[in-house]
Amino acid sequence: MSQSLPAIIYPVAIPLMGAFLLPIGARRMAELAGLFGRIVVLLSFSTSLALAVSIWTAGPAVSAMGGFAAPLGIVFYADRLAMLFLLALNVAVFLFWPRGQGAKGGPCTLMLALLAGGSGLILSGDLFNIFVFYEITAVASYGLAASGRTHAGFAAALRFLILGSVGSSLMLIGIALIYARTGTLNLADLSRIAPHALTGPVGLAAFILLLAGLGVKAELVPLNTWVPEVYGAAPARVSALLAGVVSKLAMVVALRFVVQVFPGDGAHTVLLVAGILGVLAGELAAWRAGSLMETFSYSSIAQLGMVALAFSISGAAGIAAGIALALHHAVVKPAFFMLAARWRGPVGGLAGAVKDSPLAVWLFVILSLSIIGIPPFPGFWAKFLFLKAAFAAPSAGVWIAVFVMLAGTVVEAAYLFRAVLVFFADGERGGSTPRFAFAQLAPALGLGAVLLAAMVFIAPLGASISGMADEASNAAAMAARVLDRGE
Amino acid sequence: MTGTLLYGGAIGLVIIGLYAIVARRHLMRNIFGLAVMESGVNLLLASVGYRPGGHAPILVAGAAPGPLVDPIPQALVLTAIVIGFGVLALALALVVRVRQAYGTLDNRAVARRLRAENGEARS
Amino acid sequence: MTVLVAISVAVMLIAAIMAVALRNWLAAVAALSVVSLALSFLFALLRAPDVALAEAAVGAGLSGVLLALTLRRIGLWGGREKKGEKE
Amino acid sequence: MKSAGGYAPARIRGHERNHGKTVASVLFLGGLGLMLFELISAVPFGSAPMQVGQAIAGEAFARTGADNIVTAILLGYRGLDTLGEVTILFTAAAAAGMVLAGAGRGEAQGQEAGFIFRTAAWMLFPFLLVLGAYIIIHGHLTPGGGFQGGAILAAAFFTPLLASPASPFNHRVAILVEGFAGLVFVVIGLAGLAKGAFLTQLLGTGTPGALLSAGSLPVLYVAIGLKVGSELAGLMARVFGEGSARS
Repeated sequence: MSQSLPAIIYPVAIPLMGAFLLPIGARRMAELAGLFGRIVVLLSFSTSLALAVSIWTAGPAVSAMGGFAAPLGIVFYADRLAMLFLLALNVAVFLFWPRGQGAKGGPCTLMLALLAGGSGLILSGDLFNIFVFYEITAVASYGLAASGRTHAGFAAALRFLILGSVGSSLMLIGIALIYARTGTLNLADLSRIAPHALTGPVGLAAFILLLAGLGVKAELVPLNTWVPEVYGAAPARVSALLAGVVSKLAMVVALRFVVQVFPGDGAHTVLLVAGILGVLAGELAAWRAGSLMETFSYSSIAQLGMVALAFSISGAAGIAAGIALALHHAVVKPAFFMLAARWRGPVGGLAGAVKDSPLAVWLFVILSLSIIGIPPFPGFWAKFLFLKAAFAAPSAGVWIAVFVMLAGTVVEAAYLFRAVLVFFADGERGGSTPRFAFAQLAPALGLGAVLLAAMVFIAPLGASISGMADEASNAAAMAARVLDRGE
Repeated sequence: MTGTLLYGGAIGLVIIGLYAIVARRHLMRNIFGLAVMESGVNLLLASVGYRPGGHAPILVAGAAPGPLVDPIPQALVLTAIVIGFGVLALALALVVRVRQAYGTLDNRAVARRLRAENGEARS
Repeated sequence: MTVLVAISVAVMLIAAIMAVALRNWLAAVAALSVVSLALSFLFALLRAPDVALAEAAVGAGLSGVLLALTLRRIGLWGGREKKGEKE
Repeated sequence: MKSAGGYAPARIRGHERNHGKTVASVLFLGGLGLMLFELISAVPFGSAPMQVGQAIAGEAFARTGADNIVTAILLGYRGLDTLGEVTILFTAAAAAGMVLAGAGRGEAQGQEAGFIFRTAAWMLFPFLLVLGAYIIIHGHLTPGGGFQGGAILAAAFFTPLLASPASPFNHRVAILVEGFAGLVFVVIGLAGLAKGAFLTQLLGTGTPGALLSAGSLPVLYVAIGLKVGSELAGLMARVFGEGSARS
């Protein structure tokens, strides 16, 4: 039932080779570096697409690196969930490829390293290997945060690096705890050993420590103080990429840990608490924020909190809701960031923007309606899946999660409509707000088109997501695919 | 006894490092704290794999001289040491730039300036 | 072995506290290198010669040099940290 | 400790202002430390289960031909971790290069070291070079390997720079070496695909204990040694302020 697919390494190996090659050529032909990088990303994307097709038709795939079978060596494990986020990462890296005067060798190399690291993060089935790929992703994003080469960018990157390294060290302590208890690092192996070896306070502490590492990228409270600083100071494309996709990769890894290593109630409660704090703190801060950039930085914290809330509902339904929310956010939030990058400054200064840039304003309206959850936009379906999962598995914690999610939605609606009202304010003749060049609006328009397409294909999309969630929630089947290969 | 000492030493380093990050304001000092904390984590990881009476995991002409200590944590620590150095180098490069830009390395002062600059970019 | 471990751990912890507490930057970097050296010795005691070599070369050697170079470059070489630096 | 003099007034002021915060953080961290200690002590020292470790120790030599089991793990069983680790160094070096590009030279640069240090640095160079190479190529037999040897190679190239800052550090060569060494690693890994999976060992395991044994592992270690050496040397030269304008 599981196929062995050594080619799963390509989504990591191709960008890695590109990253190693790029600096050699970039010295002579700086203007070609961007083009070369894009070709590498396209190559990586098409390989990933071919692999995804094979996995969709033939089921999850496993590859043992170096031919050392599962618990001894490192394995890559690719199911539909992994492939979905792998493709999303590839698309996002292509869409938000660095542009402008600063975009010579450095940022392009970092972008390719980020792609390789993120791909490995999502595909790896080994605890320490996940840590290593997480560090690649982290180091690349510290560099990208500084890639605007502004004073604020350097300072924000340094503070981000310090927080992130503390998180990574805590994560390593968690790995040491788990290894001391179980003697293995393989996730599939752990899913068999952990239920009786990693119980009680040690298991809970190990999960909290791992989450402390992942939480920095996943913008979980209280590890997200870097969010407004970095998103404010980094180039808009980098903010869009980090908030849109990289944060979701960390969430998906956290989900893998919950399903395979910490299936008990404790881990779900931790996620619930982190989610509640994230939604409340994020939405309130977003409501008080002065500029669109700040608003979206904080609301991204809130949306990742909602994903954590969904993952805290045990069972496949909760996972499906979390995937839908994460995916929806991965489409909408980067588009918001691209708009906010042009509309800097206090929201009040944008009065009458509809006369200057009608297309951008209407895009903003559609994105807002979707993220609030107005039918028939995809955001409604994501929140609907959340409620459905909650009603299927009712408990006190779940009702709190539902209440927090709805309260968050109300606040969200309040600040988004406030901004929309300003755009449509009467009495302004226009001409006072920034206009968009087509190249600036194109990535956001593309994402808007994806959103509308998703609205049309909502039924097959929903079925596909719930199939994905079933597959990703069955730890026993995953362990069997990795370990019982009868070789 | 040996175990208590090693675990205590490792956790002690982690806590001293965290103190330097949380309670001290100078960014350079925070980076020292990071280095100390990483050392503690590495010691913890290496201690986990120790066996009393075990030999170093190196064979002599293809045969083990006796029971070995666990080689996996050693490989992990090696990896972690090199990762720590890479992060340290990047942090120091950023420190050079932040110092040039703001003339100070006081974390709170830097955070204040950063907020102000993000605000200016807005208006 | 216990005695050796006890001595190394004590040296390591005292050096770590000095690295965090000493105002003189150069002394603090030196203390940090002492932490790495003691750690490297502990790794050797733990039967991890590979790790001990790496920690000595990377942790005590290169990191110390890199930190010292940075201090020199930003003009803190030989200087002291001022309490509550404010500008 | 050493700073009892001069700064007394400032210290007292700072002390008052931060007193509450310091006490709170010490209490919190102390509690955290006790908790972590209790958690880790739940597994008595020296008795952690060693199932995977034991299994690897049992078969590593037969499968890889490396006397040093840590090397067998680093390059064989967990070779992907090692590739990732090299990538982190590479990424950090690229990011540091980008950050420091055009940062200008440091404040206290340029002065030549004394004659004795200069001579010693140059005399040390071949010695360190040989030592680094020796440690790298014996990585599968004795303690040490690509990382430790690479660090020594970096020191070999960096010490002369420290002695006479005016001498140029060739970043172009460093970038070439690090790029191609990384490519070699990935290409050897991809060649393994033909034998089953990424990073599958090529060549035979050879005579136990001989220098030319353990299949492709020594080749990987040489690539790692060159890559780590050039990256570390490049990083240090950048922070040192040499050649930063040319990056």
